[in-house]
Amino acid sequence: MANEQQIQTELVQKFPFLAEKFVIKRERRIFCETAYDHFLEVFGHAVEKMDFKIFATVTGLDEGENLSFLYHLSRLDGTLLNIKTSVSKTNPVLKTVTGWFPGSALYERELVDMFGAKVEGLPDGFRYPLPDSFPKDQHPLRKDWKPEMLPEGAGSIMEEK
Amino acid sequence: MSTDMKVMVPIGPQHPALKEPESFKVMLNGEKIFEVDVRLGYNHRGIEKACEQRSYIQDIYLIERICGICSHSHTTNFVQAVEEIAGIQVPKRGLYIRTIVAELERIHSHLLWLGVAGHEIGFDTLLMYTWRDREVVMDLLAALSGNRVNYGMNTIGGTRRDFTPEQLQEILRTMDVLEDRTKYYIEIASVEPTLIQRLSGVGFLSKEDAMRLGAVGPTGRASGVNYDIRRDDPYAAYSDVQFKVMVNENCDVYGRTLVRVGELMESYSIIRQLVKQMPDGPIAVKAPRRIPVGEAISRYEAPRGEDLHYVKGNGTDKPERVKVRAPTLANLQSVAKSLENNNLADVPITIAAIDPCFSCTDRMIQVDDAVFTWERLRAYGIDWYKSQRGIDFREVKKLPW
Amino acid sequence: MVEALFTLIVFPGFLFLGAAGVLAEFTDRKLYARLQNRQGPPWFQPVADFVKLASKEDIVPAKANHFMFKLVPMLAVTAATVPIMYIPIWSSQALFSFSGDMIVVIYLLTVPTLSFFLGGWFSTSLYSMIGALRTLTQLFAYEVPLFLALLAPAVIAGTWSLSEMSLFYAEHPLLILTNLLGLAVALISIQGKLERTPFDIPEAETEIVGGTFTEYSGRLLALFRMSIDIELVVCCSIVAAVFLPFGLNLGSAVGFVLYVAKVAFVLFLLALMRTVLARFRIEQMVVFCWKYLAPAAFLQLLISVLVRGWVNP
Amino acid sequence: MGFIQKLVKWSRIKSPWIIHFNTGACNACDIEIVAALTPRFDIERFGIQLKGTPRHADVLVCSGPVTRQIQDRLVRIYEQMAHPKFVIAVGTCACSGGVFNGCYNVKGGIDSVIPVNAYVPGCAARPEAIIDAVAKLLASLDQPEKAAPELAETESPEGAVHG
Repeated sequence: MANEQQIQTELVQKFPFLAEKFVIKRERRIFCETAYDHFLEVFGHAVEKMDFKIFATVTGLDEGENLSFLYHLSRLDGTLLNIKTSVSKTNPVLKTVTGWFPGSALYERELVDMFGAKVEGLPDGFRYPLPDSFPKDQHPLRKDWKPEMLPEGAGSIMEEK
Repeated sequence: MSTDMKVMVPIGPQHPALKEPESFKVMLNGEKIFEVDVRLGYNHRGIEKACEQRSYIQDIYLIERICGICSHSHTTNFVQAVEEIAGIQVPKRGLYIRTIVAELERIHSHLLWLGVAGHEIGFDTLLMYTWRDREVVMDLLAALSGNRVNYGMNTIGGTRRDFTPEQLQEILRTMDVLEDRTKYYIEIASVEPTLIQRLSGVGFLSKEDAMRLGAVGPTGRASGVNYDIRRDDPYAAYSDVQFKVMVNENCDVYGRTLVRVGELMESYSIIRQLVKQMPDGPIAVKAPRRIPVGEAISRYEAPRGEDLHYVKGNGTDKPERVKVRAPTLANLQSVAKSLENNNLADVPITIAAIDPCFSCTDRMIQVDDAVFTWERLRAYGIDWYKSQRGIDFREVKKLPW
Repeated sequence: MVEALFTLIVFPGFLFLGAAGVLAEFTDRKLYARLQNRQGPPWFQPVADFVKLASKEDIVPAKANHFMFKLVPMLAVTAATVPIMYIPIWSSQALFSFSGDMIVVIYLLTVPTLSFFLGGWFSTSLYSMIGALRTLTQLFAYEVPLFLALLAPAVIAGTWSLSEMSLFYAEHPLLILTNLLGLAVALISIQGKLERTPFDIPEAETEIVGGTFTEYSGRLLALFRMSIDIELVVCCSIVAAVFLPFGLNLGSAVGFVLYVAKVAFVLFLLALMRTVLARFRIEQMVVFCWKYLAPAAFLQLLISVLVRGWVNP
Repeated sequence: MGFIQKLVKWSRIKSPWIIHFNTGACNACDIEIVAALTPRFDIERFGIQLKGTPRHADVLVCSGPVTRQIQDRLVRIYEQMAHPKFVIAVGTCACSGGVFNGCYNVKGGIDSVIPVNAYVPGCAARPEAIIDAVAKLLASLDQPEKAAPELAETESPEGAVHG
């Protein structure tokens, strides 16, 4: 548990507001939460300074009135740092992390399709994972969405020319 | 092939070894590929939403069907996350059985890949040989778990079947048979000059690119990324066994082949150690139907790379959220990079080198458009190497060793 | 009249060739499977395939030219059966022979290939169009070497008629050995004419789905497959008659048995070629034919001219 | 005419040509179908050949639940096949949508789109089961009264004219 403690002291010392929500669940599993405006600083610090070089993925969660996102960062020695941040459902705007990890474009596009998040700075590309003819305003992984809300023929055309 | 054409190779929702329902569009820009982007979603079935409407036990059944080849990976991952939330301590013997089946699945997946790679470069004899040997491990899995593919070994709190002493001996005997078959393939992979020439230098991916693009598993380890969940974030019974993590610095398809064949040998030794140290005792613990509030992330070294499951419980018997990130989704970003400034002849083997399992990830790669079917692309690659480099495996009917 | 009808319809004609074609296809597929340590189809498989296809509904695409779409398979089958009349089977004397009948036989064997092209062209589907064009490009590649290879033995024999040629070789058996290079070239070109694996680019199933036969189904497809089988038998008999003309004057019974043995031998060589080699690409096939096959045929012609000068000046 | 009828029926039993189509499966069944082609099972001994084009094929072998995107393509392929044509649903997903029933993007089993003659159960149907299904389907041709559900004479594709 030593190196997890060391990560905690360094992060909390740099970002005091992380202190109250900082949890070390078990070895190699660290959870912390931050408001969205500080999120990019924490994320950038962890990636550049604290050697969290591997970006596993980002998980979207529908928590009632706001959407929260869990960014999973890992180090080569296996420690997994999960930074949670949330954005209001009314205007769910996020900034992309493709600057550090070009590979995260797909994960963020999944957030756009599944939760209706708007990610600024995301390079344009195809819809993932829903087909083009899937109605753009419906987001399947939102709690209020029901499969019956999908009109009969929707989603049958994969690539609208 | 007119010169100024662009290459578009959508692979469609099926394993490269199988016939694709879609045709492909390839326009050659001379020989070199300059830019790749990824189009996803052909095989999307909406599993994550379905998980939220089913109980944990039913979810195990559903998650096992995400992909036919790495089914045990997904269930073990999911069950580990749920056990972590509920704070269940799985008995040692249950962990050992889980790990043995995991390694057996890695063996049959890597043998399948070796055959597919041989098929992609026209070496069909290798396909026939490896798939014939794969039947040995499939029979063993059928004997142990009752089914060749979706084994259904896992439940929350342990495993559902035990291994009898005779079955353990049977496992050891099969490992010996498979080991000397794999030595035979290692000899081919490292000695055969044409194979080396056909695979090395192809699909180059530097270490930094591998890290930045999130390459995992053999694809990452072949580019020098020394990262293996079994050793770095040990789960199940991996902390009780010693094994080498196969890493090499070739950064190309040949490196990935060596890593996978090396991993086959490691799997045999892991299984032998596990069978030798197999403890007695119960294989499972009674698990509550309702999982308390909480969240957990569990990671697993699937045959294709790091597979990550995030589960969030809300106190009822249905999960609040289940997120599955399959290894091929991570590797596909790196394929886009490793295809660049490669020539068209190497596209099939480079894409097959990450061992894409499309049902996990329903992927497609688009490289800018014309029409070229996958088989014609494969045939083109084989003939190109025959004419340009004088390597042709199709003449090989019996392996000379 | 009845005797002519009998020869045309029954003995060396339609029925015999049909049966021989079926048997040839079976041995070919069985050999192919056994070489891949598979068990392969039962003996009656080609018959079952033919009858099943004949009893299926055959769809004619709306946009296709209906008359030509249905006529072309008939054209292929007739063109494939007629040459057998001129080939000496069990004795050095074929049924009909006139000086120059070898040219007619080779021309008649080109007609099925042309009918494949027409079939593909008239079924207006993208895949069959590509297949049809490939059939033609392939035709230009293997036709010249095949013709030259068949020409060489004729030069030595000094005659254009197959029957006289086999008569000549019956008297000078040693001269057969001079045509071995021609035999090799002819075998490879015939593999191209029959569109079998190294050269089955027009019908490359995985690449362009069905090639020329994509749109064909039912009776028309059955006719096409029958024409391919018959063409297989006829080509093997030509190679046997031209390049292996020994034992032709030992009476008709022994001659027939020898004929069957020779055809089986040629068939084995073709099946072996089909198993070992993989499919070329179309431009690679044309390059191969003009870079290696045609020069070999010219060399063989040169040898024949020298031998002729030496044998009977 | 009895002999011709018997001969035709015999030929249909002895030479079923198949075409394989994956309608969104987890490709465990597809790998088992490919395994059926390899030397250990070898379906060519029953005269079964894998064909590329629907025109040539008699039996359409489908695996996987029908997803929304693939639904119209499956119908198009089925219509292009010449009569008499049969459909085999391989694997539980193809038979009834299986474990993916209820997923929003999945329509259900193959029979929700086209008529199916033989169902091969099993999650990853074993190669032996697939071969057995083809054999049973053909045997069912023999007893007319117990024959596969007589296909409603679906009018053939609009443009086509019967030969």
